[in-house]
Amino acid sequence: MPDPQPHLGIYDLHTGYAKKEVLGGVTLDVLPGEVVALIGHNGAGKSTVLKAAFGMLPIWAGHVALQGSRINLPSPRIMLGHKVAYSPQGNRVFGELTVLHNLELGGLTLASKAELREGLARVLLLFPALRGRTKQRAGTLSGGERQMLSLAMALITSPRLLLLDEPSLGLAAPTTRKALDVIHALSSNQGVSVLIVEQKVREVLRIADRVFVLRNGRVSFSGKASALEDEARLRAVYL
Amino acid sequence: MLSQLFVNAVIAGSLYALVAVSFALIYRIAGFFHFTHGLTFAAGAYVTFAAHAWLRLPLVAAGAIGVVAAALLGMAIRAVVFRSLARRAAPPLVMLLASLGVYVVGQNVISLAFGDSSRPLGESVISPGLAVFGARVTEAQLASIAVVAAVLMGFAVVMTTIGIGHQIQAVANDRELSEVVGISIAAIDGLVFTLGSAMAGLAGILWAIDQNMTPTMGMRALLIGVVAMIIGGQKTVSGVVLASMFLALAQNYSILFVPTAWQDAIVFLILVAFLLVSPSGFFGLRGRRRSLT
Amino acid sequence: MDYLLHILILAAIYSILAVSLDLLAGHAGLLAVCQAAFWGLGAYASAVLTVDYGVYFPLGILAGMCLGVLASFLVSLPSLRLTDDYFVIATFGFQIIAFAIFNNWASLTRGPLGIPGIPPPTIFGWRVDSQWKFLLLAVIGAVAAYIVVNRISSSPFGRVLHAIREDEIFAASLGKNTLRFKVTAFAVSAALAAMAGSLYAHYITYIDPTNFTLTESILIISMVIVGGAGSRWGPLTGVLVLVVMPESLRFIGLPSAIAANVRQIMYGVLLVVMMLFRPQGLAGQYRFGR
Amino acid sequence: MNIRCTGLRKSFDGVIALGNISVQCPTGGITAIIGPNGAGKTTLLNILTGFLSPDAGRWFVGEREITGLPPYKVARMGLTRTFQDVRLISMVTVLENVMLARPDQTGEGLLHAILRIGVAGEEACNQREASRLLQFVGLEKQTNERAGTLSYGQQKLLTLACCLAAQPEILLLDEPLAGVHTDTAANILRLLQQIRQNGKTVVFVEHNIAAVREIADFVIVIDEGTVVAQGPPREVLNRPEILEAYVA
Repeated sequence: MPDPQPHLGIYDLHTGYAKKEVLGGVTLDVLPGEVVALIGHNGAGKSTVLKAAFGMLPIWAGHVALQGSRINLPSPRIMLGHKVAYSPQGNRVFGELTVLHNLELGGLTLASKAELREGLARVLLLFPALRGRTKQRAGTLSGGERQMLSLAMALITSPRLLLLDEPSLGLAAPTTRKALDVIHALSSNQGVSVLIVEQKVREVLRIADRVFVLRNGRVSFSGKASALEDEARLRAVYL
Repeated sequence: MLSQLFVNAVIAGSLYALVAVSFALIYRIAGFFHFTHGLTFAAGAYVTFAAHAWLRLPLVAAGAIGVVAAALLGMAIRAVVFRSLARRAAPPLVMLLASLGVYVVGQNVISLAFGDSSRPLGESVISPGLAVFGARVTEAQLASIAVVAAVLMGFAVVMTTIGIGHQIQAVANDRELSEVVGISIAAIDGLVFTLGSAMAGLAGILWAIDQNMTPTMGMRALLIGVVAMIIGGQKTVSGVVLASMFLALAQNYSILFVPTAWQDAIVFLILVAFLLVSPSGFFGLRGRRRSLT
Repeated sequence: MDYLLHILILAAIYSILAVSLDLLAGHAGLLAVCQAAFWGLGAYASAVLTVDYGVYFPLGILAGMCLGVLASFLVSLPSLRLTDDYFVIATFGFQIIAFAIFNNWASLTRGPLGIPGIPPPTIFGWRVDSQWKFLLLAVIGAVAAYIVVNRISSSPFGRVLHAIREDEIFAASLGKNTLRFKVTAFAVSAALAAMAGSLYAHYITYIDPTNFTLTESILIISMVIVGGAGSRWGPLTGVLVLVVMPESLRFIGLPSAIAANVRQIMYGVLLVVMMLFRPQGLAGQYRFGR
Repeated sequence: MNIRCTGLRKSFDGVIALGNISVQCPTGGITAIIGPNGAGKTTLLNILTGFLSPDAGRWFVGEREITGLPPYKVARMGLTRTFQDVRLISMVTVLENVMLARPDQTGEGLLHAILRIGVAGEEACNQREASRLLQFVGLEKQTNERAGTLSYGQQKLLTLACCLAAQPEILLLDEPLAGVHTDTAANILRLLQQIRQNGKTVVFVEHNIAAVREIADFVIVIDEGTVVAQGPPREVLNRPEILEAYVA
């Protein structure tokens, strides 16, 4: 059967900040229902790929496509309209607002109140720890809870494609594993496509189908996650 | 005597609070000190005067027109001047200077149209007023405090309960994350300028009713409001209101020691004292980018 | 004819103010809106010393400049810890405090009544009692100020100021005591403004607080910005555009009551237009905050 | 002269950036500080150069303690630095940027600036020295261009020249190779080795492990705010826990 249409396609992406080119021609894709890991050392440009794909950053060259159709000027609102959600690095939440209000803002682009209520119920089911804390100011949450809230804010719009930027930042190993399991379950049970950027490589490889390694703004390796199982291969590509 | 000073302080403090809260609302979203707030303050009063004196409208109706006019003025200045500056990625200081220019133009247009002399707003009906703890308070002053209290309470409720209030707080809290969840930053920016200018216009009207008005009244009220915002911390309405009351009390009670003409200088002496005490970054060093990377 | 001389003398005095403020705003990037406070300080120092104590004119100017330097420390040390908008508001504050002092310290400054009868200056026997002589004195003052500021800005001292203007953290990382440079620049700017104050007092022979208000400070900073901050001819261009041209409004018969408002509307509009289309000013390159 | 610190501790509202760091960089060598993202490397650099005050700890240049000194005094003690994002004065020429860095210029005194006594001679000498440094880093052709017009790699070379012009004993470089094309990176590595030849101590934070392996004499690995390993690159880089720190 023909090569399946990628849910997300990034072709020869060039972008950066002011004069500093961070991405020098990145091409990668996420097939429907697949979990793709994007790894690489700090400063390689991993976060920049997600930001550019979600329209937070002007693209210098190359383009982004969803289900094969090219998105000319990606912007958060356009991407949200295409059922894409993005959770930025550092488990960002609105610290001054309550957990509930954070979630409502996450679901801002939902069409109706009913959808919002349904979404709220769904994510609170997914993250029971948040249920008791909805009235609490998000700034007072622990690192792990903040990460859950940040993920819940992205999931409330029941996206078909999820862009996640280092959900494990600052989390202890067990919490990281739990978060990655939730993401994996989403993909396998509901066919949500996921492009996840991570520093904790061994953890993310556990749930990833395919992996792209970024080094100095270019893809230095792409292939099955299992290909990077053994240490020597990982070290050669990574360090 | 002391209770009279206290009452005067509460009246003045409530107006400072209204100016400070509305200024902080716009400052936290727009990110620069916009002096046009002083212009919308004065414009509210003078439009009300025009509607009341020339069009013979009752004071309350004229006041409503004044508030709407101030809101429209704020919105128009933002659309014409600040939006185009933002599109040219103008830094905050350039925006500040432009707002200063707009203020100077506006204030002089008002003085050309209405003259520089101080004039009352509304019939200066001499009413004995009521005795409250031994101090004289007129009905107008009581109404003014009530209106300001209602507006500030309403503002606090809107900010904490209604969706739009959350979006405003969200943009003030984390601009990038607001963009990620799909909040339209430009719409919030426009709304905040309109709402803030309306509140400033209302403050100008109430100020004019209580203490007459001159074309330059906006700058004085604005500077006191900015000091109240700096001392009160921009984040909470209550913090700014408390700081405004403190400044008003300090001003009024200073009359016991120093002639009244020192009132404005006292506000800034307090600011200087506060700035000397409050910790600032590593010796306030300015780098091209605020955060040190 | 003497009206033309009046405009030229005013232009020379305002040039001293604009050039001295440009050392701070243009070269060090410090947007200080309190130059009229130092201007007033110099004027009052000279007036009080010569009228009440009969002090010899050159001593009056020197005393005024020293007072200006002292006052600048009072202003700069607390406010230089602040960044951008907060620094601007702090300088607004000092301008208002200075005006309150001029207006209320009746025993020294005779408050709102101001100080009349300031004698024309005599320097080493040369009585400057005609407009022509005063124009010469004012121009000498302006040229001196221009030379001092340009010597500083084109020297290694100026190089450090330009570094502080764009990236103070970078300057500090190279071992420059940035606070010392900023405080010194403040002192020089204040001293020159005080000198302009002395000249102005002896020329106008009657000063009162309304000459040195916040509006004057806003006018002076507008001259520097509109003219082109941080450039050789910027401040002087600003003086030409914002002093000489509006003063000539009187020639076209605009009643003086309206002329003052129209003049301010002019520079208000110019400030806005400049920020929109040419933030570096008519003759400058430096853009604030870049 | 070497740089060392003892018991450095720093946390930002609860999150530990540095937990009791005590390291020493050998005199006259090239020391690389590596570790995964957010491990506190830049925080350490900002503390050592006086831009950030730690919660606890003391640090020394040679025998002299520089704990708590403001940045300009630290630089005067012979410890100069570059930044992760390039910092320079884009409005003035490349030459001016380097001439700015020279310490104790008489022309920086107010009276000398106005009266210009003995300033011209020193400026000429400063210019010669600056031109020599520009030649050393290979920017002599860009001498009179505005620094803002340079490419990113050239700007990195310029900041290195400015660092040297401040006549340091120790250079602290924050990711000198980040965002730079391979040919400029090789050029920078060659320059760092030459700087070491001239007897200066070089300490740099870097992610490019291959470059670290190539020129570093000593490596310090920081992960989660603590030193997990230090020693010569051959020993340290092959230890499993290093890969683990990066990858786990």
